[in-house]
Amino acid sequence: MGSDFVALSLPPLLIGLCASMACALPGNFLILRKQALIGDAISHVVLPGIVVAFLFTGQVSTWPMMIGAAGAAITAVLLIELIRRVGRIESGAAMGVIFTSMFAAGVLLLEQSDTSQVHLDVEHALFGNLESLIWLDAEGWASLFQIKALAGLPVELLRMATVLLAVSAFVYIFWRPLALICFDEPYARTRGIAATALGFALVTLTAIAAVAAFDAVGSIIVIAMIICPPATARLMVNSLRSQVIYSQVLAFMATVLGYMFAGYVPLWLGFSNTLSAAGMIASMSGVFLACAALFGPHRRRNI
Amino acid sequence: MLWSALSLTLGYNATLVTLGATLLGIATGISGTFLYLRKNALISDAISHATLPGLGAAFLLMTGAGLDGRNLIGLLGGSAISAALGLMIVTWLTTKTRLSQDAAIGSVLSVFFAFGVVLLTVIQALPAGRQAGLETFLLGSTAGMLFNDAVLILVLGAITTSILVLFRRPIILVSFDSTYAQTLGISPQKTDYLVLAVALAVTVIGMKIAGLILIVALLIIAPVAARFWSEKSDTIILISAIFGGLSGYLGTAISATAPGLPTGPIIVLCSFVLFLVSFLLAPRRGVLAAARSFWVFQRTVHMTQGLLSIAQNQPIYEPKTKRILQRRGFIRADGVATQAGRALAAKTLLNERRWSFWRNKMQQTGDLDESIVYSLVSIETKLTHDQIESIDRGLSEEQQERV
Amino acid sequence: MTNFALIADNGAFVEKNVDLESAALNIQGMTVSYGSEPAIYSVDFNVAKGTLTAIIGPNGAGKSTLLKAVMGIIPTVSGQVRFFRKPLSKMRHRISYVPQRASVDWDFPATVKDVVLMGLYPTIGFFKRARPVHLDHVHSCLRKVGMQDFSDRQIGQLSGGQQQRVFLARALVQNADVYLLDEPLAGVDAATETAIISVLKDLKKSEKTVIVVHHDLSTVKDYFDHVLFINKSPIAQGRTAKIFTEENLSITYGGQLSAAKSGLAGA
Amino acid sequence: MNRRFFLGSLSAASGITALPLVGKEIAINIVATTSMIADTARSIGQGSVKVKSLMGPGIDPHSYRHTRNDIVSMTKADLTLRHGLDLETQMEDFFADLSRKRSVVAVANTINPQKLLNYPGQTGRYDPHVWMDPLLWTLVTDQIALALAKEKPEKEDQFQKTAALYKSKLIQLNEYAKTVLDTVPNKSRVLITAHDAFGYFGKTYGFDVIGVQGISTNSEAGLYRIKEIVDLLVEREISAVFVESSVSDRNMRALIEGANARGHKVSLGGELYSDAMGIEGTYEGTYVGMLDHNITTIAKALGGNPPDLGWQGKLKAT
Repeated sequence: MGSDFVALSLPPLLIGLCASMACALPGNFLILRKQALIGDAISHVVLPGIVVAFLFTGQVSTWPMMIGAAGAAITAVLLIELIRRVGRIESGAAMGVIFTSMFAAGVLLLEQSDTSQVHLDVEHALFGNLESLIWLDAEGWASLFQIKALAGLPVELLRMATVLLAVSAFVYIFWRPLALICFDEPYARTRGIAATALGFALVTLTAIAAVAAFDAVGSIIVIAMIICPPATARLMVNSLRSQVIYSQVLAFMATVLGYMFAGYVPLWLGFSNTLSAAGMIASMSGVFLACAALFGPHRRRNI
Repeated sequence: MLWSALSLTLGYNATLVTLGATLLGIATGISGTFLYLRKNALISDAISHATLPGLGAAFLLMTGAGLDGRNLIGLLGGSAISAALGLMIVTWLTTKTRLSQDAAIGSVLSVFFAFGVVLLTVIQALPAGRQAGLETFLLGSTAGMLFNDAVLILVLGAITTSILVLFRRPIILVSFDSTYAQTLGISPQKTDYLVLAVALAVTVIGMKIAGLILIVALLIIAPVAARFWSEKSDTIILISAIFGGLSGYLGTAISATAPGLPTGPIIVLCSFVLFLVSFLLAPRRGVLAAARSFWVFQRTVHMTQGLLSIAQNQPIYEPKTKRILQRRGFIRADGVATQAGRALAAKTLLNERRWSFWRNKMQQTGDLDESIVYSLVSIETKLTHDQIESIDRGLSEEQQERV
Repeated sequence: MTNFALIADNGAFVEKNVDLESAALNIQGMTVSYGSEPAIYSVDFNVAKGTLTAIIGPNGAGKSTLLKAVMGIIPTVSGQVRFFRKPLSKMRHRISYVPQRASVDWDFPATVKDVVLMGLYPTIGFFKRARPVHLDHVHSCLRKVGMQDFSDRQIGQLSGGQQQRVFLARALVQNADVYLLDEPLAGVDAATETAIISVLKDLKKSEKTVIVVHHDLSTVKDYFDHVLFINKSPIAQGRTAKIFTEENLSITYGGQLSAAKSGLAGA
Repeated sequence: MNRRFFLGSLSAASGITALPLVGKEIAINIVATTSMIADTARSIGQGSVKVKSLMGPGIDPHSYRHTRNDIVSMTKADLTLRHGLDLETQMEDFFADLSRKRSVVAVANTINPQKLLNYPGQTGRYDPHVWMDPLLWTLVTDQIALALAKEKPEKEDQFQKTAALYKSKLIQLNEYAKTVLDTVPNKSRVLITAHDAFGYFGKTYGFDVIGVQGISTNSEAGLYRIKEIVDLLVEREISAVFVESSVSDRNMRALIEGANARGHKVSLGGELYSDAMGIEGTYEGTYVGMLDHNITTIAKALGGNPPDLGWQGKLKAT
């Protein structure tokens, strides 16, 4: 069992953990700023980015697709912020207008450049699959210490670890101003904080983290992890600091439990087919949210 | 070609799809506006994602019971039930917990979709049944609209529009201020469920006919665009219906003129163009109009202020005022007023004095209109010639008293 | 900039000997508009150091707009703002602003201490944690407003008056020289009103400048030594004793005078 | 749903069992990505192979989601047979990694590009649906036989023999197809389907092939395309259009309504298998059966007169 676990389950688990926690962290601020749906918006917006990347590079490999998707995501975030502020439109509607139009533009581009013959849809070109991130060079726990074996680790692990680090650094550095612009943005301006720029940086960083996570583990985990762990934590605690810590713990638990329920429990129950890990992880975070919504100590609105 | 498409003479499919898309645009434009006014525009996205588990469960149940897993009514029913369940949870989360609306929508959307995917991987392992392409099985394509689809849209559109128009008042009241509505005896829960039920019907059926992204787009873009043109909710609903119908009509026509133009996405892009036009050009709320009127107002304010300062040889503080006056040749580079500047300054000062004299008189008679900023308006345009003469006489009398 | 003399013409009295330039707050020709509707037009306003000034006027007179424009929260059409002759960008640490209570979601996950600490934002840098000296300072400011026992309470569980005191404590923590408060006494209990006013009076005694948007005319005379009458444009400004007259009130409030009258009777 | 049914059907489905001992000989443990490859591998390997197909019959590669036991079975298999030609784009990185440590053979990648259909405007990218042409599939059969021989050299000649037998069956099927499809009048040799998967069928048997939509799941047909095909239906008096098991039939019904409106009767010629085979255990659930079904259905619908139950009389009576 040992070598199997290390080779086939350890890497997906670690990558899943990095992705979930990297998405849950900014989620805490996004749900307070009513921008929780940014993950869903970005998952639709990446199509034109991919088609453009394909037209330029002609191949369906990882880096071009990720750069194209990141480009599209940042453009979308810019446009959403622009029409929200200048047109005084509610942020949900602003997201709706932009992501549906960009997706439509993507399909049009797909048809016009008749790349619709190629398997160039989002599901295949960009979205990764958690279970297929394995580490064949591993013989057992010992390989964790052999440099040669470590070279065989899936590259997504390094990428997601860096993303997690970057997001944690951003949140740690800008902790106070972020809390301030979420609580009282006009007051933050009087204290000299560039509130608009900081808000934009938060959303852009989340967009880039989301695209990297799309490539590693697919969109389902990203969209759920940006919202459910922070929302669950919000119903359980009353201080922003503990909310962030709780959201990380919840993301961790949802990933581990979800992965076990998808990959191992069906086999223990005698079935021969396992289930989608991404789907189960996100569903698990939904179960946590449901429990918190029913029994969470701070679920009610105070005033 | 475009003309024949527009005049519905381009053959059966084009005509049918044009009519169907236009009707769908109108119906979604109207129901979308109510969603927009209630600030949950993205509810339709949540509904569309929440259908997946229902789809999977229905397929499993029907195959388990030995029926054909792909029977349309069963799948549609399953999707509708799970979407309705999702909606109830969103409403419950929003009212019973401290979560904001978009967090509730986001969590239901993501968790339901995820559970749907888990069910799909269960189905995938079943040997029996024809589960290939189940996920996209329910998603229609606009160009492939059938006759009974168009009829269904007509019926659905008629029902939803009449319900919403009938209950327009209470719904708008609740979305504006639900506590006040309660005092009038309107129950916010009932109106909420009514609007959400309509959104559910439009999304689930619309998804089957026209595809997922088109329905979400039609429900969001037209109302947002319409909002730029009016402040009255009734007019917004009307304009949104027109925008929806127009984008459906134009989109289909364009899509019929050349190859490689998918109908759904073209309709979405047409409504986006309508949004762009409204966003930029709408008279008051439009960005360009607002910017222009702000800029004109700013220029007048700086001009008047600057000239009054010149007239009373006060220093001009703001660099912007100096720039504006200089550009118009009223002051020289070193800030000294030119001949023209002095003349206009005197005129502005006189205008100011006359207005302040007139304001005091209006004050006593009590019909002073507070909203107008008098000093920005030249008095000749507002009062008659002899009224101005009487003011001047009054001013000169005051002058004698003070001297 | 409109000339002071002009304002004098329509009967309002203006302090002549205030040094325009070195005032704690000097506003020249400020105009703000929402769309093309002017909210305030050509406001000149001058506040001497060490005074306690009220800004009064009917609903929609632009009182709160003026404060927000001075603090740079909303864009202006025209106008120049100087604190002791320097622009706001150079004086941020010496200016303290208390927004309206309703402008914030009080269900936010934060304790009273967290909110008051926000006032120390620039001094406690990005990385550093709040050191004991900061926490003592926070605690002393909370004691000034009588909220020392609520330090770890979640802000949503406070009454309106208590929330207003927390906002005031957040302002005090900055040790600023000029304080601008937007309707601090609106809808608060009597005990909070007296507590807040005594704090403001202490500030005045220690040569700080306090400017308050106020709505209750009955308390203007007892609480404030200077007043600005405004209704889109300034009507009158100066020492309360001199200009808090029937005439200025009628010019400012016009039709709404009856409501104001009842307020005056109480003075 | 009752648990008994659920448990029963799931465990019966293919799964990793104990060491694949068949008779006394240790069988080669093979995982095939598509059911077509699995079916051919079983026919060649017969007793000495244990084949697990990732995508069971009735599942198409577009919407398949890999779960953990697929990955486990591939890492444990002696040989993984995959299709190639970009059919499994979402698994490219995984197969690249797997092939470093295990033997992975892309059976269709080695076909001579001249024989393959190029995409309009794309160089080096080919239509992957080679299984639509039995002759091309004989090349794939050779690849599979070679791969099996590499795993079990001592069985090489036996594999050659079974492969030759299988190939002769394919050639006879091809003959049957030619004779049956020739009965279709020249004018209506037009195959209209939901998505563009029958290129090779058209190339081999001289049919014009028109797919309403592209292969990518995000692709969507435009009205111009629908009108174009309806005009074609009327001009060439084509009597039937075909639905596919893995794609929604909405576009096809719209074509039928469009043609009927112009007074030309068109019917649904029946359901063809494009990316997925029939239900497991049925004749249509095998590669030969799937093609036989397609050939017979097309011939019958477009005016030919094929034997009702197809080449070997094993087709399910429609």
